[in-house]
Amino acid sequence: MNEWLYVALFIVVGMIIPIGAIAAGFIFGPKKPNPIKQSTYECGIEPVGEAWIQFKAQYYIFALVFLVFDVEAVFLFPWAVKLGQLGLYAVMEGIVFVGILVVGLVYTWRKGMLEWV
Amino acid sequence: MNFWNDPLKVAAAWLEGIFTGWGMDAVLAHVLVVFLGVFLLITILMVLDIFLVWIERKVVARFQDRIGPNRVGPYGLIQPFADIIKLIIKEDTTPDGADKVVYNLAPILSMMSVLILWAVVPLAPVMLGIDLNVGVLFLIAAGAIGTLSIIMAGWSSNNKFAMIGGFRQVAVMVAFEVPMLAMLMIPTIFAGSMNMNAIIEAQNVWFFFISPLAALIFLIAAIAELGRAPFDLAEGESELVAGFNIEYSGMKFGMFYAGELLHAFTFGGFWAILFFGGYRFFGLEQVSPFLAILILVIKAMLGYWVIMWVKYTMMRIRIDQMLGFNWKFLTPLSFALVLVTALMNTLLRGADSWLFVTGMFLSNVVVGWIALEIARSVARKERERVEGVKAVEAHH
Amino acid sequence: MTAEQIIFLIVALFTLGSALMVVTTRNLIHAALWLVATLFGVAVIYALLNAGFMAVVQVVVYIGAIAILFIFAVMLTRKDLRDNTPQTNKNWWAGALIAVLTFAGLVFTLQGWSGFSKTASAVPLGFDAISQLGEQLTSPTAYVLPFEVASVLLLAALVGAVYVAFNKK
Amino acid sequence: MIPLSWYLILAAALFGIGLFGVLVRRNAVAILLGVELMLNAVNINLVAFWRYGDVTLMAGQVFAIIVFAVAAAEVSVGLALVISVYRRRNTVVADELDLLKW
Repeated sequence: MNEWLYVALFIVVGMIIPIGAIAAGFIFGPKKPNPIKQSTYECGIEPVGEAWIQFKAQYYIFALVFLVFDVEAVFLFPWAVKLGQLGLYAVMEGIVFVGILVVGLVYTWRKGMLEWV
Repeated sequence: MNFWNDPLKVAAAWLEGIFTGWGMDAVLAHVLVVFLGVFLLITILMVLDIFLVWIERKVVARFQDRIGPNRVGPYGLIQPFADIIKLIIKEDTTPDGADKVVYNLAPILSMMSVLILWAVVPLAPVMLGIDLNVGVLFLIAAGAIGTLSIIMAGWSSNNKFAMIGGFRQVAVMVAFEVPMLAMLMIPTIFAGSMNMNAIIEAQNVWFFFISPLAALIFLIAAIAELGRAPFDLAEGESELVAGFNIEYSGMKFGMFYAGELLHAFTFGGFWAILFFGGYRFFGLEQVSPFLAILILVIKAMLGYWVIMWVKYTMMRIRIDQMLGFNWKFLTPLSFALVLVTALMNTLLRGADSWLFVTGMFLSNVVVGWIALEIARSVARKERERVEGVKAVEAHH
Repeated sequence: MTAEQIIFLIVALFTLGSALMVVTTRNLIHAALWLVATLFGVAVIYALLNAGFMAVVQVVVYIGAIAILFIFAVMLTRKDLRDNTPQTNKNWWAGALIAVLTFAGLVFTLQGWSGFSKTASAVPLGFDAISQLGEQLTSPTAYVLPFEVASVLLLAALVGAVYVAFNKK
Repeated sequence: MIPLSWYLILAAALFGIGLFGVLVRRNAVAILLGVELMLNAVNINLVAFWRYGDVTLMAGQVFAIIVFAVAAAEVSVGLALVISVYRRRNTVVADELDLLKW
């Protein structure tokens, strides 16, 4: 059919083998759970509250900037593939494209959003 | 076409002959043979992975002036197998309140995201793996699954350290994926294709000599992606204990651990493929595919060795410095480099080979030098500002 | 039924099943993970359509970035993550009715179209979609304007999001 | 071979499910998840029309990529709005955001 079938096979086999290894551990390992053993590890101190604590906004900013550059790369990869056969105008288009996005990065930077406070 | 020159096709034809001889459908036989081939490749990788444990421990021992494992078997070679037996017969605990399905899925996805990277690795001129025309982006796509597995592990463990560790790790990984994406564009520009094999074919001169800065930035981004020192914030014992995999034990932890080692070796391999000519070495690869595979493995080992060298000689960087370094220095620099490379590639088109290489090399050096000068002057101003403040404080 | 059709049906069922989980799961992180499964299914659909570039881009952008953004956003607004109030509003049956009617209307409208059940011709040999894409995205007679406008859109999104969410006032 | 209709029906179904999510979920983040499903349904259509029309005309794929950019913009601004609202009103339930009704 097409080459993606082989990728699918890789994904399937790539999951079978770790599953097999973990299953081996499950079969041969002892299973003697007790409440202390099952409690979450906090360096010996009894866990207080739950782990689903609230996070700071900086994580969102980093993911956001990453998302923007990720989508940008999607546009730039076809450009990069074809660049060898295109004229100078294509390079200029790329410079404009990246330049506009760098403005966004600079704005985020100037707003102090790239700091890990 | 004999076995020595094209082992894959010969073996595949032989096996398919056997299967169709049993009255199997031709298409089914083909799929089955490919399945067996993939299974074989991944099994070899897992065995290699076991030896990587030994290699890593031996190398770190040498860096730290120790001997390393030397008791179990000759040179301690059996040690990793003992480790595996230990991991298998360990109790597999699941913490209270963990999200069972997600918790168990995470190590599987983590290992899978590393193993599927080998789908696009061209092992030899006649053993291309899967000849995807999006090979370079496939690298990032597999990395996306790895990132997801870390978030899943961190979230599902119901542990504060795992949660914070996982989220920090993901923040660093996605941050360094930006320069990595940009640096993957540079071999793409030179080769005019995203296909891994086309990139190797285009390297009559290794891309390292054409764009050394790109190779360097790719290595830095790869190390951050791997979460190894100096970017190994999960290992920060005093802050995060072990990061996202703190609650994992037994073979599930083994999957994360083995995945990390194989990932490092794999990125050594991709570094070799993208910048050091992959399986090519002065035409030796044409002699036999076995020789080509040997060349690739040696280059990948050298790349892996560089990654280990960095790991065992650098200190861990604080997370704010890591992210600041990426967003304020590496990202602008890598995009500037992409644009300069695109411009020079167009200007130098049709020029002699030596002119092209020299021009590219010099442009890289200039870009790197300018970036370092800017960083240095900014750092000097910052230092003066901080020290000035201190001087004023002392005065009061 | 050919093997391709069987694969399509399995993938389509997987995609739609995960999509249903996205809109019905109570736990929002689970909903985001089911979204990842759905998007992966869509990526497989692209691969079936011989659009390899779209498939890998789907994984890179959606699973690598958008899903992560969703999970981060859920963690930032986590008070509602595990509350026990119903996750759907009172008029859920009206919503379901509208959704079903939309689906039925779309299928009914499409059924009258002459090209509804046409089959694809083979992709020409040596056709490279990515290189075509690169050429047309930069060609002044084709899509260079959308190409540059996308950049402006992304800039606006970045600036807007940073301004809206984290204006220190 | 798979007829075009299969892809179109899949896309319509995905669109319907997404619409259902947008209409009935109370949590604003979940509503955005529904919007993502709808955008993906559109993308399946675009790529399917590219494949079943003249493959040398890249319009379908180009617009699918533009939809990626639009989806990214929508998600980033949408989630930023949700986070902003959460910080001011301490809720992300869409029903409770009724300030404009007054």
